[in-house]
This record gives sequence, C-alpha cells and structure tokens, in this order.
Amino acid sequence: MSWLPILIKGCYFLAALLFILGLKRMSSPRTARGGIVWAGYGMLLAVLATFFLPDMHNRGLIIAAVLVGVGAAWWSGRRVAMTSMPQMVALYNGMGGGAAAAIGAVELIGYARHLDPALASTAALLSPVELSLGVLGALIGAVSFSGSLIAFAKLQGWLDKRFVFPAQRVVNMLLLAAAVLIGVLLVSGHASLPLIAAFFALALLFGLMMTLPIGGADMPVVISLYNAFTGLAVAFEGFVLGNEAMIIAGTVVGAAGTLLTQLMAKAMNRSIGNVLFGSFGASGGEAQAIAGAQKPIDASDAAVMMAYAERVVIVPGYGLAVAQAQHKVWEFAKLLGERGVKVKFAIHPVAGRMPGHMNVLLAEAGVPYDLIADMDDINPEFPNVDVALVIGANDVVNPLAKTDPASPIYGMPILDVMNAKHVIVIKRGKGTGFAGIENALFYADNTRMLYGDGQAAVGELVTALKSVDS
Amino acid sequence: MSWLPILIKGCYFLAALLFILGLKRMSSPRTARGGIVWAGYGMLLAVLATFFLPDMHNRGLIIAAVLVGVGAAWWSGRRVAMTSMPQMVALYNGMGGGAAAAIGAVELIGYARHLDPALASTAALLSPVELSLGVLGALIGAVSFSGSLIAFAKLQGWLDKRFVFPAQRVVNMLLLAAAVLIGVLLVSGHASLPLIAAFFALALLFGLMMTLPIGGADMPVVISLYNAFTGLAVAFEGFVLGNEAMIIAGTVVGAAGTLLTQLMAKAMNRSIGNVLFGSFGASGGEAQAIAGAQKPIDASDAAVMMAYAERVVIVPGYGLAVAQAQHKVWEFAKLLGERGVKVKFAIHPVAGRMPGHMNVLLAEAGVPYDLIADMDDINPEFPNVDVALVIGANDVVNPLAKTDPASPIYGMPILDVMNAKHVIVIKRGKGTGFAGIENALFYADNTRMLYGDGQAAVGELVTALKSVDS
Amino acid sequence: MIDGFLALYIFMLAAFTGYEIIARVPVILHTPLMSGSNFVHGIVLVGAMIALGQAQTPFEMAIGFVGVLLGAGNAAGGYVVTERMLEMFKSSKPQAGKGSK
Amino acid sequence: MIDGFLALYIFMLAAFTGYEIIARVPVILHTPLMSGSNFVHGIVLVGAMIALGQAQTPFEMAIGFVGVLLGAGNAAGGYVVTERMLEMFKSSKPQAGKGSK
Ligand SMILES: NC(=O)c1ccc[n+]([C@@H]2O[C@H](COP(=O)([O-])OP(=O)(O)OC[C@H]3O[C@@H](n4cnc5c(N)ncnc54)[C@H](OP(=O)(O)O)[C@@H]3O)[C@@H](O)[C@H]2O)c1
Ligand SMILES: NC(=O)c1ccc[n+]([C@@H]2O[C@H](COP(=O)([O-])OP(=O)(O)OC[C@H]3O[C@@H](n4cnc5c(N)ncnc54)[C@H](OP(=O)(O)O)[C@@H]3O)[C@@H](O)[C@H]2O)c1
Repeated sequence: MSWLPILIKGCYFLAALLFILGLKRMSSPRTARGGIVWAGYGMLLAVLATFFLPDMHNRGLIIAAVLVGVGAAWWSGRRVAMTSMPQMVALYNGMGGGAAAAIGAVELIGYARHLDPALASTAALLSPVELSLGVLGALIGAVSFSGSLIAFAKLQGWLDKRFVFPAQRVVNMLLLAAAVLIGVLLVSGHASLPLIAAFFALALLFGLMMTLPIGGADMPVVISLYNAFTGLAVAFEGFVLGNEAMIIAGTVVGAAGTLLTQLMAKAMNRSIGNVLFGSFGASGGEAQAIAGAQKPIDASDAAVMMAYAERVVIVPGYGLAVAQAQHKVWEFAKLLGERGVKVKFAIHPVAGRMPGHMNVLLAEAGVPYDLIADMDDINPEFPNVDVALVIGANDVVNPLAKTDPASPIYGMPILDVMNAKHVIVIKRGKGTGFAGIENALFYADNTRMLYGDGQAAVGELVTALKSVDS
Repeated sequence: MSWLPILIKGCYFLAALLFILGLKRMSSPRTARGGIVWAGYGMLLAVLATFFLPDMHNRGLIIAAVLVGVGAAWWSGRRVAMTSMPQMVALYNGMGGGAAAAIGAVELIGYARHLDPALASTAALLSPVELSLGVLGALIGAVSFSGSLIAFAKLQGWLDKRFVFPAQRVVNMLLLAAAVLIGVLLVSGHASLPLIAAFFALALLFGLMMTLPIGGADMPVVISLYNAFTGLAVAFEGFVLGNEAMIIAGTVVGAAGTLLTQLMAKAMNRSIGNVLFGSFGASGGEAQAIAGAQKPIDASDAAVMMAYAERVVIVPGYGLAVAQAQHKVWEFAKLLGERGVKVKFAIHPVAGRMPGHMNVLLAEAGVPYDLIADMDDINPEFPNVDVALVIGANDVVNPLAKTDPASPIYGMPILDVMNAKHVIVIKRGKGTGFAGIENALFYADNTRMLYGDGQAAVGELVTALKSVDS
Repeated sequence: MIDGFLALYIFMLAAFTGYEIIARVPVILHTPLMSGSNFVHGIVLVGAMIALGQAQTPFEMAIGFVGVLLGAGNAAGGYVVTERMLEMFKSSKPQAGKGSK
Repeated sequence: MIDGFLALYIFMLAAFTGYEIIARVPVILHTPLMSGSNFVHGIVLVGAMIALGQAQTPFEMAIGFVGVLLGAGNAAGGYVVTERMLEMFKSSKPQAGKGSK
C-alpha cells in the first residue's frame, strides 16, 4: 500500500469515529450542537477523501451532482419552517434511500454487463455474498425512497385521503414476494437489464403501496422506521463497495433508528406492526359516556386566575404547533414569571406529531430547556399545581386512557393534568385529537374551556394579564 | 473455506456476542446472574471450538493444562470467603495477564527461531504490525501479571509494609524505558532468546516495583487498572493470532476497566495518577481542630432509641467487613422491621475497600437489594431520619470533606449522616479510617459512640432489642 | 473486499454502539436525534461518488449521477435541519434572573 | 491475518461498546462487574491453547503449557467468583411482607 490509499482509509476511519462521537454528544442538550458539527466535519472529510481514490472517473460529473444536491438541500433546509421539520426529515431520508438504491443499481448493471460473454471484461466480479447484500440493500433503499416520498407528501398535506382497498395486504405481500423473487434470480446469475428494471419497479411500487394506507398522523413512526431502513441499506451497499465507514455509519443508524421507532411506538402504546398494518381507532367496543358539560371561561378571568396562582404548568400539544403559538406562550410565561408565579412546561413524549416535537417548538421560541419537565417528573407534582394551562393538547391529557378499557388509547401513559387544582384548556372548539375520541378532562368540574385559535387565545391572555394590577 | 473453519469462526462470533450480551445483562441486579451464565456459555463454546482448529498439536498437553488450571481455580474460587473477593479477583486477573504474556513469549520465540537462517522454516513470519502489537501485549500482560500478584499479596496481608526508597520513580521509569527499548530491538529484527528473556524479566520487575510502593488500601483501584491492562494485552495478542473474539473481548474489558477505574478514583476524589504515584495524605496544611468530646452510649440505651424510632438508616463501612458483622446487622434490621421501624441501608460508593464492597457483603447476608439506597438518593432524606446507625464507617461520613479545605478528603462526596436527628457510631475505639484523619461527626452533639468490635456490638444490640417491650 | 466474518463483527459491534448511544438520549432531543441520524447515513454520498466514479456506460453514469445528487441532498439537508434545531436549545442558566424560574 | 484498518475499526467499536455498556451499571454491582469483566478476558485461554497447539520446541511447549494453565485459571476462577457473588443479590419483592420495609 502506498501512502495515498492509507491516508484515504485513515480519513474514512476518522469520519466513522466523528459520527459516533457526534451522536454521543447528542445525548445532552448542552453538547448536542457540538455533536452535529463534529459529525459534519466527519462527512466533509470522507467526501473530500473520496475524490482522491484511485480509479475514479467522471470527476466533473461528480462535482456537478454534489454541488447541485448540496445547493438545493441547503437552500430548502435553511428556509423551511420549524413546524415542517417532520416532512423535511422524510424527504432527506428518502433521498438517502434512493442513493443507496442507485448504488445497487449501478453495481448490478455493471455486473450484468460483465456476465455478457461478448462484453466480458477483466474486472473482478462480485462474490455471491456481496451480490446478495447489494441486492438486499437496493431493495430496502428503494422501499425507503418511495415510502419516504409518500410520507413527505402526506405530511405536507398533498395526499389527505387514506388509500384503502380490499385485500390490500395480500396485494402488498405479493408485490414484495415478486421483488424478492426477482432479486433471487439476479443473484443466481440471471442478471439482465430488463430484470433489473423490473426489480426496482416492484421495489418502488411496494414502498408506495405500503405507505399509502397509513394515516398522516402515524407518519413520524413510519419515517423513523424508514430512517433505520436507509441506514441498513447504506451498510449493505458499503459492504459491496468495501467501505467500512459506510458499513459502520449505516449500521449505527440502523440500530439507532430501530430503537427510536420502538420508543415512539411504545409511547403511543402501540406496536410497530399495528402502526404499519393496523386500523387504528377501529377497536370497536362501546366508549364510556361522559356526563356533564364543558364550562367556558373568558380570557380575562383565566388571566386573573393565573396571575394570582403560585404554580402554573403549561401543557402544549399538537394544537400549539398548528396555531404556531409557541412565541406568544413564552411571552405569556415570562409575564407570569415577572409576577413571581412559578411557571413550568410539561411535555408528553408523543405530544404533537413527532417525538420531541414540542421541545423543538418551545426551543425555537427561546424557552430554556431547564424549564421543561418530562412526564415522569411532573406527574407527581400536579396535585400542588394551582393552574394547569393546556394549549392544543388533547389525547395526551385524556384521563380515559386510564379509566376506559374500551378506549383506543387505553393504557397510554398520560400527563395527570386532572389532578391540578384548576385546569384551563385552550382549543378552537369541540374538535377531537389524533385518536378521534372524546376527552373526559374537558368535562371535569375543575376544568374551564377557553375557546379560540391557540395563538389568538394566548394573545388575549397576554393582553388581559398586562391589565391585572401587580 | 470448508465447513469446519467456518463453524469454528461462527463459534467465536457467538462467544463474542454472548460476552457482550452477558456484560449488558450485568447492568441490573435482576438480570446480572443470567449475564454471567451467558458469558460462561460463550467461553465454553470458544474453548471447545478451539480444540477443532486445524494444525493444533500437543492436544494432550492442552487438555492436561486446562484441567489442572480449571480445577485449581474452581476449587479456590468456591471456598474463598466473600471478604477476600478483592484479592481473588487480583489473582485471577494476574493469571490472565500472565497467559497473555506467555502467548507473546511463544510467538516471539517461534519468530526468533525462524529468523535463524539455519533453521528457517516455511512458516509465514509475523508482519511488523503484528510483531509490535505482540510485543506490546506481552509487556502489558507481564506488568499486569507481576503487579496483580503483589496486589494479591498485599490484600492477603502478606506484605504489610509500603516499600519506598529515594528516587523510586526514576528507577521505575528507567526499568520501563529499558523494557521498551528491548521491545523495539525485538521488533526490528534482533529477536534472540537472551533478548526475549531480558525483555520479560524487565517487564515483570517493572510490574513488581510499580506496585510495591502503593498502599494496600489503594489496591482495588490498582486491580481495576490491571484488569483493564490485561484486557488490552489479550486484545493485542488476539490480533497477533488473528482471533477476533479475543480482540473484541479484550477491548471491551479494556474500555470497561478503564471506565471503572476512573469511576472508583473519582468517588475517592483522586486521580488515577495520584493513586499510582501519589503520596496520599501527605498533602500538608493544618487540619481543623475539632472541639468537644466523644460521648459514649451503651447498647441497651442505643437499642431503646432505635426501637421507638420511626426511620432508621444503617450506614456500613470497612469496619463491617473487618468484623464480618453483615449477618448480625441484617438480623438486627429484621428485628427492627418486625417492630414497625422503617429500616434502610445507605451505601457510599467507596465504602469498604472496593467499589460495591458493602453491597456484596449485605447481599451475602441476605439483605434484599431494594432496601439498599445509593448516596444520591438517601442524602436528601437524612433530615427525616430518626437514627443513623454507622457501623465501621469513617471517611465516608466525615463532614470535614465538606468543611475543611486542608483535609486530604476535601471534596469527596459523603453521606450526610450528620443531618439525621440522632447518630450512633459503632467502632472499636479512636482508630482513624483509611485516610488517617479525625472525624468531626464523632464529636457532634447528636452523635453517641458505641465502642466495640462490629460483630460483638451489634450482637449486644440484638440482645438488648429483644428485651425491649413491644 | 472484506472477509465475511470481519464484516459480521463490525456489523454486530456497530449495532451495539448505535443502540447503546441512542438509548441514553432524553426525549427532549428525539426530533433532532432523528434528523441527526438521518444526516449520518448521508455517508451514502461517498458510496454514490464511488459508484459514479466507476460507471462506464452513459446509462450507468446517469443512474450514478442521480445517486450522487440524492446522497448530497441527504447529507446537506440532514445537516442543515439538525443544526438549525439544535441551535435553538438553550439553558436558562447563563441568562439567570431573566427567565421565569 | 487481519487487515490493520479492519482491526482498528473493530478495536474502536469494541471500545465504545464496552464503555457504553459499563457506564450504565449501578454502583451496587461494581464488584461483581469487575470480576465479571475479569472473567471475560479469560478468553485469553483460547489464545494460549492456540499458542501451545503451535509450539514446536519443548521450551515453547513449556511456556505454552504455563500459558494455558494461567488462562484456564483466569476463566474458571473469574466465573466461579462472579457467579457466587451474583447469586447472592436478591430482591425483597418475592418474599414480600417478610422484610423490614
Ligand atoms: N408525537 C409523536 O411522535 C406522534 C406521532 C404520531 C401520532 N401521535 C399522536 O398524536 C397525538 C398527540 O396528542 P396531542 O394531545 O398533542 O394532540 P391531539 O390529541 O392531536 O389534539 C390536538 C388538539 O389541538 C386542538 N387544535 C388544533 N388546532 C388548534 C389551533 N389552531 N388552536 C388551538 N387548538 C387547536 C384540536 O382541537 P380543536 O379542533 O377543537 O381545536 C385537538 O383537540 C397522540 O394521540 C399521539 O399518539 C404522536
Ligand atoms: N471502596 C473502594 O473502592 C475503596 C478503595 C480504596 C480505598 N477506599 C477508601 O476507603 C475508605 C472507606 O471508608 P469507610 O468509611 O468505609 O472506612 P474507613 O474510613 O476505612 O473506616 C473504617 C473504620 O472502621 C473501624 N473498624 C475497623 N475494624 C472494625 C471492627 N472490627 N469493628 C468495628 N469497627 C471497626 C475503624 O475504627 P476503629 O479502628 O476505631 O475500630 C475505622 O475508623 C475511604 O476513604 C475510601 O476512599 C475505598
């Protein structure tokens, strides 16, 4: 080995190390920012080193493609709104899956060309193990590609309807089986251009059909799963190319993504299988009837209540994201703080539509993360809380999850808001949440409803609070 | 590759996997027992597979050595007392280091033989990288071997005196430098039997000299460090032999041991360097004078106090291990429990002479681990504790660690026993603890001293408690 | 070319590493973590570059070009989005006395 | 024979794995953990067996023999001691009502 290949291999090693260290630093909000920067340096290093590999042709094309890809993604990533993060992650993840599939395609086409005796070249053929993993990686990558694009479209609101037809699961399984069958043919020496094309067409179609029937609100779980898929696909293609950095980075993401997906599904009290194939909410059974009526309150009364409270806990939910009310809420919390009220935020792990969704929004508004409490930490404290202010949250504070075994969310851990001395709920009307069920909290004796769009209602609270004498 | 080598490699892979899964299961007392069993199966598998390697000669010798080694270790390990665990771990660890050094020696001798043109065989020579790592592994292994044996002897009480002479560090460094120099000669093509012998002699001597001046009570930290050393040595020799299971198991232990060593040193508020080279306690500065006198109490008064208390916390220390009082203490705690007193045990991370020492002793006596509280959990509770019963603990409850910057233990986190309403301390007399300093707790207004050997004193408490009306 | 067993070892160890590292991340960081790990598999860009660098026919080159484009998008997009999110996480400690604690 | 870089990767990943796994072990288990990891490097026995299996001169065989002896002691001793300690750790849950909680 001369020094250049060693240097390049060293760069790849360093990149893998930086990725792992970077992810490790993401385990605390204090170091997380540094973590992504480290990982970014690793990526830069690996990409630069790749230019100096021996036997690299088409350098001009490569540079052009990199510039266009980086430029477009950078530009879109810079200007997208924080509330659209889930779909952007889906989009970028799909691109990664597509790239893995493209690598597999190039390798397969090259392999098919070498099989042709008329064109047979001296280049080494792939070993059976490499070939199999290459095909597997291509399959997974292609599924992740088309699936992620559907997820993107759904979250973006371009595909509102759930696409369902009879025997859907059978059709999907047949699609997958056909793709796998052709994959086996490819591996066993029958690689040819039409077969390769059919393979990718089937894989892409399967990803599409698989994702279409899943409801938009389940998409974050699906995205996280496809994220793990893409990682695996990258690891497999890395094996084909003999690139250890790809194997390691891909596998780490594969494992991490699988774990994250499990954590998400668990926090929603569902299994991954149920998310992918289940018909959520159709659990049958008669729902408990809820007695009583919702009791409204107006903004000035609510403001007075909180102004003279000792402890207020604010519980944001998906409605906060819809209303983009995070800045107003933080303004309101600061005003309360200036009056000496102790304010905390309580966040349910699956509030909103992706894990940590609320944390990102509050962080955007400038809420320091040490004012934000986890479910497990805050739940025992609610009995000492004077006012719990629920803003656009519904399922995550629904006591039926504890009391009604027939409820689709039965068993999901919730924020015990109903234990607070008073509860004020901001929402637009009688709309249900993600699970589409009634919420007993809204009818409780100590609950008052403040109807209105999240941002507008909090704005009224701010105005009202300013006019309360201090 | 035919199927046998693949099968053997598969066994090694499985062994490595079982080791990691086993260590992972050790992270909770509920699964820990299963963890060591898993790791044990991995070891069995790897050893059995090795018999079927091609090119294995001397099978009879191997079996004889394995039987003798396993037999002797099994026998000694079964009958050693729980209080002697630290030295047994040192002994077994030293054996591992010695085995790694022996592997290095065999490889080096074989290498030297092949260098001799008259005897040159067809066997492949080691590559420079392999040779260097082999020599490094042998060096580390030999140091760990002789060092661990000294640690064993010290803990066993065979070597009480600290062995100190002027310019010791310089001599030690010269020894190490000489060993490294010869190692470099060996690697650079000058391997010969006398040189190899000199290399090992120097390495062993260095391990000896390095460990002799360290005080017996610091030995656990040293053992943990040598444990990490042996792991590294095993990983390096694994590289020479091309055995991935050894590389992985060795490296995992190397990393784990390093972390454990750091945790131990940190809990003692010292650096690893300070343990190895420092002169502990010679930090100079004037110690705070302690006002007041120690106020004795007799067993029957102490028993009455605790019999009518609501909450009692028992704090064991090194003296509990010396007095072997764990069984008596648990008997006493159960008696209190029967009277309705809430009893907990509070354990400082470095109470005793190795981390988790007290936990093992209490577990031996049958104390369920959920009655045992960590320092961080129990400290805020002490103000609500009626009686804190300190048995043979000293440094870990010394408030001077918080108040006296001149104290050698200043900055070490302690159990805040002094915040309890009453404190009863059992010890033999005015003896100091490991750090050799006075303890302000013993002179506090709310502290009473119950003098006597740990086991005898607790026995008196038990008798006295039985005669208190319930 | 990597020996199959070595690849298996690397695969196993990398999976453990990924699992263990992520298992400690607090819920508060799950969204940035998801996009951060999404960024990390952007290393696929390197593979796509190699594939395009070895492509010989125009058809292979076209597919390789698309692969590099997509890989570059994955890497760059994942970075920007993650960095933007993490930038926003702040503690109240430095600006003490200002907040509402 | 293992390629140097692959060994480096395995080394790095194994180090992370070891570090992360141990970082979660509670203090209560530190002594058994120390002896448990001591057991795990008893895999050196396998290496010593290979070395003795390849030894050719009586001198090499003698050293190899000592190596296997020591390695076997490490593995067996480490196992017995760890198992004995861990066996003792019990929860009070199954025998509820009996303890002093
Ligand atoms: N976080 C995740 O990872 C994730 C992923 C997938 C699914 N989920 C699911 O999503 C749900 C999250 O629960 P959640 O409590 O946060 O939300 P939710 O149950 O979906 O409820 C949102 C509420 O906000 C109100 N709302 C909507 N727009 C509003 C606006 N502009 N102003 C004020 N209020 C508005 C709606 O009532 P009105 O229409 O009356 O205003 C609705 O009741 C859970 O069921 C969870 O399982 C979470
Ligand atoms: N755990 C570790 O990993 C580790 C490792 C190395 C060093 N250390 C150090 O060891 C110390 C541990 O603190 P500790 O509080 O557990 O112990 P300690 O400070 O060493 O004190 C032990 C006390 O027990 C008393 N004692 C001895 N034999 C006794 C007997 N038979 N019956 C009753 N009492 C007896 C002694 O006083 P009398 O002589 O008056 O009876 C002595 O004051 C710390 O300084 C720590 O840094 C710990």
